Amino acid sequence: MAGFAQQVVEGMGAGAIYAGLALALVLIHRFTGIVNFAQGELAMFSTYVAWQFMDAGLPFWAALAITLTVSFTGGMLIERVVIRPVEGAPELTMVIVTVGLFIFVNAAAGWIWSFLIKDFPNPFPDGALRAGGVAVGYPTLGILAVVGLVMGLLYLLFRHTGIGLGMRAVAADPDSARLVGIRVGRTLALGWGLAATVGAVSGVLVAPLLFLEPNMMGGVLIYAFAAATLGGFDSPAGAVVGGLVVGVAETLAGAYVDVVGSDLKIGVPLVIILVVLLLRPQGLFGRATVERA
Amino acid sequence: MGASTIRRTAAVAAVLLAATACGGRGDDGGGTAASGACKGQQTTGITDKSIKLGGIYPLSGPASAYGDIPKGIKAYFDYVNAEQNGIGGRKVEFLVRDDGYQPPKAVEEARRLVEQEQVFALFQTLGTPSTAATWDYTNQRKVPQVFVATGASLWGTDTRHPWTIGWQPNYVSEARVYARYLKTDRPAAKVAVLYQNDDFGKDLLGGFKKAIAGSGVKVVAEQSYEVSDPSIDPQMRNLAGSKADVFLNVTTPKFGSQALAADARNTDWNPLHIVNNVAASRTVLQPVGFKNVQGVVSATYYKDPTDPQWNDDAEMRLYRAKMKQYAPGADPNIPYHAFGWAVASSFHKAMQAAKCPTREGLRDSVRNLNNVQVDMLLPGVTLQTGPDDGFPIESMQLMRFKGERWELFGNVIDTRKEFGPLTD
Amino acid sequence: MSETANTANTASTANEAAAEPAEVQAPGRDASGEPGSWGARLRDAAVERWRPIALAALLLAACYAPFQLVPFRVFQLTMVLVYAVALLGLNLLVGHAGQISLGHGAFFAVGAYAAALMLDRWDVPYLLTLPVAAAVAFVLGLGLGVPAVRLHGLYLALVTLSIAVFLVPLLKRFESVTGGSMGLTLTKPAPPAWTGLAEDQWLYFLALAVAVAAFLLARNLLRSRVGRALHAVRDNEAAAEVMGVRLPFYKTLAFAWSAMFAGAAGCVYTWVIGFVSPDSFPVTLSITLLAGIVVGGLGSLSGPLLGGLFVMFVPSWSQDINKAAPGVIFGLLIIAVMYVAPTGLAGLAGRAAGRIRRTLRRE
Amino acid sequence: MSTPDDDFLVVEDLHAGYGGARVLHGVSLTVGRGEVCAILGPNGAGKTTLLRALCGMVKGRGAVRLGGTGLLGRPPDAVARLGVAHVPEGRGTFLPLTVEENLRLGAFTRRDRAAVQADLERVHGYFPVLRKRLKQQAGSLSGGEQQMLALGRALMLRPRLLLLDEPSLGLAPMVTRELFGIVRSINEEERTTVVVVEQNAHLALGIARQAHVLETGRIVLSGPAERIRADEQVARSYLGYRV
Repeated sequence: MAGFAQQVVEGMGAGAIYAGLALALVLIHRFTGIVNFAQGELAMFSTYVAWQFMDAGLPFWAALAITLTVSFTGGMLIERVVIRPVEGAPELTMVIVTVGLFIFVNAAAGWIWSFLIKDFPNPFPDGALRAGGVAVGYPTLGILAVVGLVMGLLYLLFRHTGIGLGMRAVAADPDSARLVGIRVGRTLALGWGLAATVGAVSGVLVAPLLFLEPNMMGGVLIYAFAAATLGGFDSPAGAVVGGLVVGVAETLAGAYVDVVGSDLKIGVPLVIILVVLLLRPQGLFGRATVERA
Repeated sequence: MGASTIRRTAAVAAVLLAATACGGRGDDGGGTAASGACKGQQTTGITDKSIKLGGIYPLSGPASAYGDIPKGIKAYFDYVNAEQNGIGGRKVEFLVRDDGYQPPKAVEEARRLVEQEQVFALFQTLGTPSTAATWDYTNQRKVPQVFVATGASLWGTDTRHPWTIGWQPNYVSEARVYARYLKTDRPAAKVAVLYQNDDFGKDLLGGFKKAIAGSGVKVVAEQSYEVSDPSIDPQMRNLAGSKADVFLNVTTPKFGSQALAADARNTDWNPLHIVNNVAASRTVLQPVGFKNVQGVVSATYYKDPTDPQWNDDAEMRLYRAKMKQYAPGADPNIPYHAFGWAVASSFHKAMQAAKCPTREGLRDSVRNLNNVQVDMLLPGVTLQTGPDDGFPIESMQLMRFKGERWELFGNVIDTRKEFGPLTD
Repeated sequence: MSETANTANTASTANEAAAEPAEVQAPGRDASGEPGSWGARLRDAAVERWRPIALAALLLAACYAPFQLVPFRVFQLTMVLVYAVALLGLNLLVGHAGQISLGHGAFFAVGAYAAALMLDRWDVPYLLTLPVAAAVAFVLGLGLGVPAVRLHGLYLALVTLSIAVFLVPLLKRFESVTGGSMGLTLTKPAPPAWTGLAEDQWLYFLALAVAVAAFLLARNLLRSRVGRALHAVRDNEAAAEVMGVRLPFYKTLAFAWSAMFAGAAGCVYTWVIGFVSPDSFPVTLSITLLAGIVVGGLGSLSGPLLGGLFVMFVPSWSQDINKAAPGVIFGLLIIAVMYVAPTGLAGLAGRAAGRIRRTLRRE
Repeated sequence: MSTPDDDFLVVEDLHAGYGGARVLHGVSLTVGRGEVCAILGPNGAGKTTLLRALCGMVKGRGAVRLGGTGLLGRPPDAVARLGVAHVPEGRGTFLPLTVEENLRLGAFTRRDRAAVQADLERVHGYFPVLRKRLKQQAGSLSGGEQQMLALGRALMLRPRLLLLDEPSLGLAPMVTRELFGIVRSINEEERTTVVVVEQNAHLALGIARQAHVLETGRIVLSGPAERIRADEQVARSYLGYRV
């Protein structure tokens, strides 16, 4: 039983990693309605920025603060420079632009920092909290806590601030948002900046575990997609719960279902998602919006 | 449909016509032949003054880390061209193409190099899939495809592709080295294996299982991972549950680091950790922290540039100096550069030993290497091939990580002598 | 005459624009060439006579090319045709039925493996592998299409992406059948002696024949009742349903067809490359295909061909420009095409040709 | 001589359209401060385009001035910040958001929190039905309720100019009358200037002081609402439909 509980805990640890990136995906999707394929790569790039500052001798938290600022600015800049010119184009065109961005950022990171892995310091102490035969590593607890914190902050931002309300209005109907005086372009840029910042947090969180290299987030992205879909793609809480469910399901299936084994375990979250979507097409946490007739 | 279609069609037609106008098909391949003693043999891509080689590597995509290898090769050839008047008076031109680790791209690039660039030989294709996709073509065209950068045993055991040959020790041989070590040192070892779910991982695991058959050494747990997996932590947990006393880590660098770190984190499970050569470079161990990888065992065949024991080695000093001079942007500490240097100097030796400066001459030369010494390889490791031996390097030496460096121990193991030739 | 063409052009763009604020543009809606006014219709009529000639010229050039080009170039064009056939299928699904698939590489792989297994295990004559591979992909598409069509946009994209992700380990798992990660090496179809063709030329003509057949098939499909139903679904799903279009049926059918084209392309791929392995069909293949069709131009028949050219040639150009990081250039080029031609190269080519023709007429 | 109040909103020789299609061909009109002005005309006459040009949704040539400030060339959000509230065709409701959030969005550009809160109460006074549904998703409202929400949202801006595009569209006659009653009282109580586009000329003329009839992008008839109403014969021949 303790073994099972341990697997669940480890699954949640993996799930928290997926949840971090899923939060960023959900953010972008809420504001712009597009799925940003480059989200993981931007997070990876941000992590390299943090690494670069630490390499130059800055302490972890200072480097993190600078990185979050740089990521926020960078995200806004990307919206201005890369996304704005195709604004109003079909959704798919935007998606392909983010695919191009993915390829570009990945290659650029390799060009600048090489494809060799880099060591990234862990902000959380080694060791584990033990209770009833189950050990929870402090890094896992740390990641869960940070992801929970980010989710809470986003919730506050969305629900209890004017900026958040404006962002949701833009997401719901950009034309009407303009009519009530919202600067839609600025809001979209803000959304990209925020998503890039959240992505940077997720990148910095996973880098000590996965080791920093340009393809670090590629594998995480697929799981983050799964997590976001499961959660409904527009709810931060959904993204986090989705991430945890995916992580636990994958871990348990890999450990206990022999037919699945470690090679096919990626299929498990995918099957869960398919089933969830068929039963509840808006995802676990998505609200079915009332369609305009 | 409608007016736009016709316009587009016309535009496409124009593009195609423009493409066709680019030149005649001409004589297929435009190859040339030698005269004299080597009469009738192919001399495409080689003159008295030059030799043109082509290599195919992943410069983009998930396997891009290997894209550093050609930098070491280029530095070596630039050095030889500038300071030794090339190979026997022939300046080497080395063309590098990117296949993104995708077999169809590899085929395209191989054809481009052979047909358009008219290279003398393909000097390295990287990866088993890319090599397997191209070797029918190169052998049909009778183009040497030498020293391919993959350790699959297929290149040496196959008899229908004489123009293709590997270089590095094959994965099965490496597995045999670990098997022998365990059989003598830990005859009752219970082994847990983490392996990459592809030709590399399976070749090594299969070779290992075969080599321990009938002994007290048993594989008690095995877990695979895909290169697309973000992390191998779940696999490591399952392996830890097996309570094995030896952990065989058959991974590529990133996952190697992850597995070493996971092993270090888990204080309840402390097996003897054997990491395969692909992930044994110091660049893999360093991010994990040297204190966490003490006592890890591996095997090697070439000199790791970050290993201080080679600091005063003549070849290593030459390598560092020439890398600085001819590849100023590249970090000589990256072992892929040293790998490239070693394989390029191997080619240098093989080309010098060729009886005819022809494609046939190179093919025969690389299949008749007699104890050829390459200075970037470990002392005692030489290139050796023959009519029944298609594996240039088959010797490795065990090493153990101590302090901040690898310490070689035991003798250089010639796997062919120890275990007999590899047949399948 | 030039005057007429000009007015017609502005009028038709104007119509488009006027319609835009009111309705959400369907994904991949071809914005450039919808005949809008009497002027455009007049131009269409004039142009109608030229279409067969242009097509014949294209086909003639395609037949002439392999005798002029070095085998390497012929091989490249062969691969363009292979990709074009796959993109044709994707175009049916994305461009005409408005469904996003990120798993087309999986159907491509299924076709490729089906052909490879037949050639490897049972020595099936290779021409026979084409219909079988296409049929296998069709049936699989039908099977996956039934649940898939219940999903919308993003979710369908994710589920199809999952299929592509899952296929690679699945192929490796069933090693005894698929040859595992070492893949299968096959003998390429040899040209019959009577043709007097070299191998690359023969493979090219096989691919060309398949591509022409696929284009004709796609055209006829789109002109049929089914094609009109698909367009109705794309443009306004709710309205289409009200009009009595049986949505699930047509969407599933579109899914299966597009899988069939991909399967056929995969089969020709196996002929041409002579080697299949799980790592030949990574997730990036699916993403590249989707990028290819969007870049080529959704909803037009020339889009797949232009997309095939893009997928084939642009990565090579990218590494000619920047050897150190070809991806930097490739990524930028994708973005650049989307800026210059949000509706794809087909739209751009159409506009460019139109402009040139107008200029010529004016002189 | 006209006082500043007489030409609060001035439109001069306004040309506008979509892409190359010109819809408005030189429209000129003035609206006095606190007046209700009705724009009438058949389908496709350019009524909606006129409103869109006023609020910046479509680009126009000519001149539009509100209290002396030029509006042309400003994006819709900038126009809104100048105090122009537009209730567009289709109501522009944020369907996934709650009724309360929709109303608050109407006051998005305002910084005076206390006054906004007071205005919220005021809107509840006009539309008691909204008060009961504050936490409900806007998409779940009926058509009439949504129209009231749209009007309420526009009032939250404390607009200097209120643009209404076909407020009666799709509503039951009783609801429509109620709505127009509210518009009238808003205009009377708050002296808000209103430009209303309507197909239902009868209703619009009931609350308007001035009216303009638009046909194929040109004003073909202007005058006090009573005169237009009285001159039904003229209206019928121009408008082509019964009043």
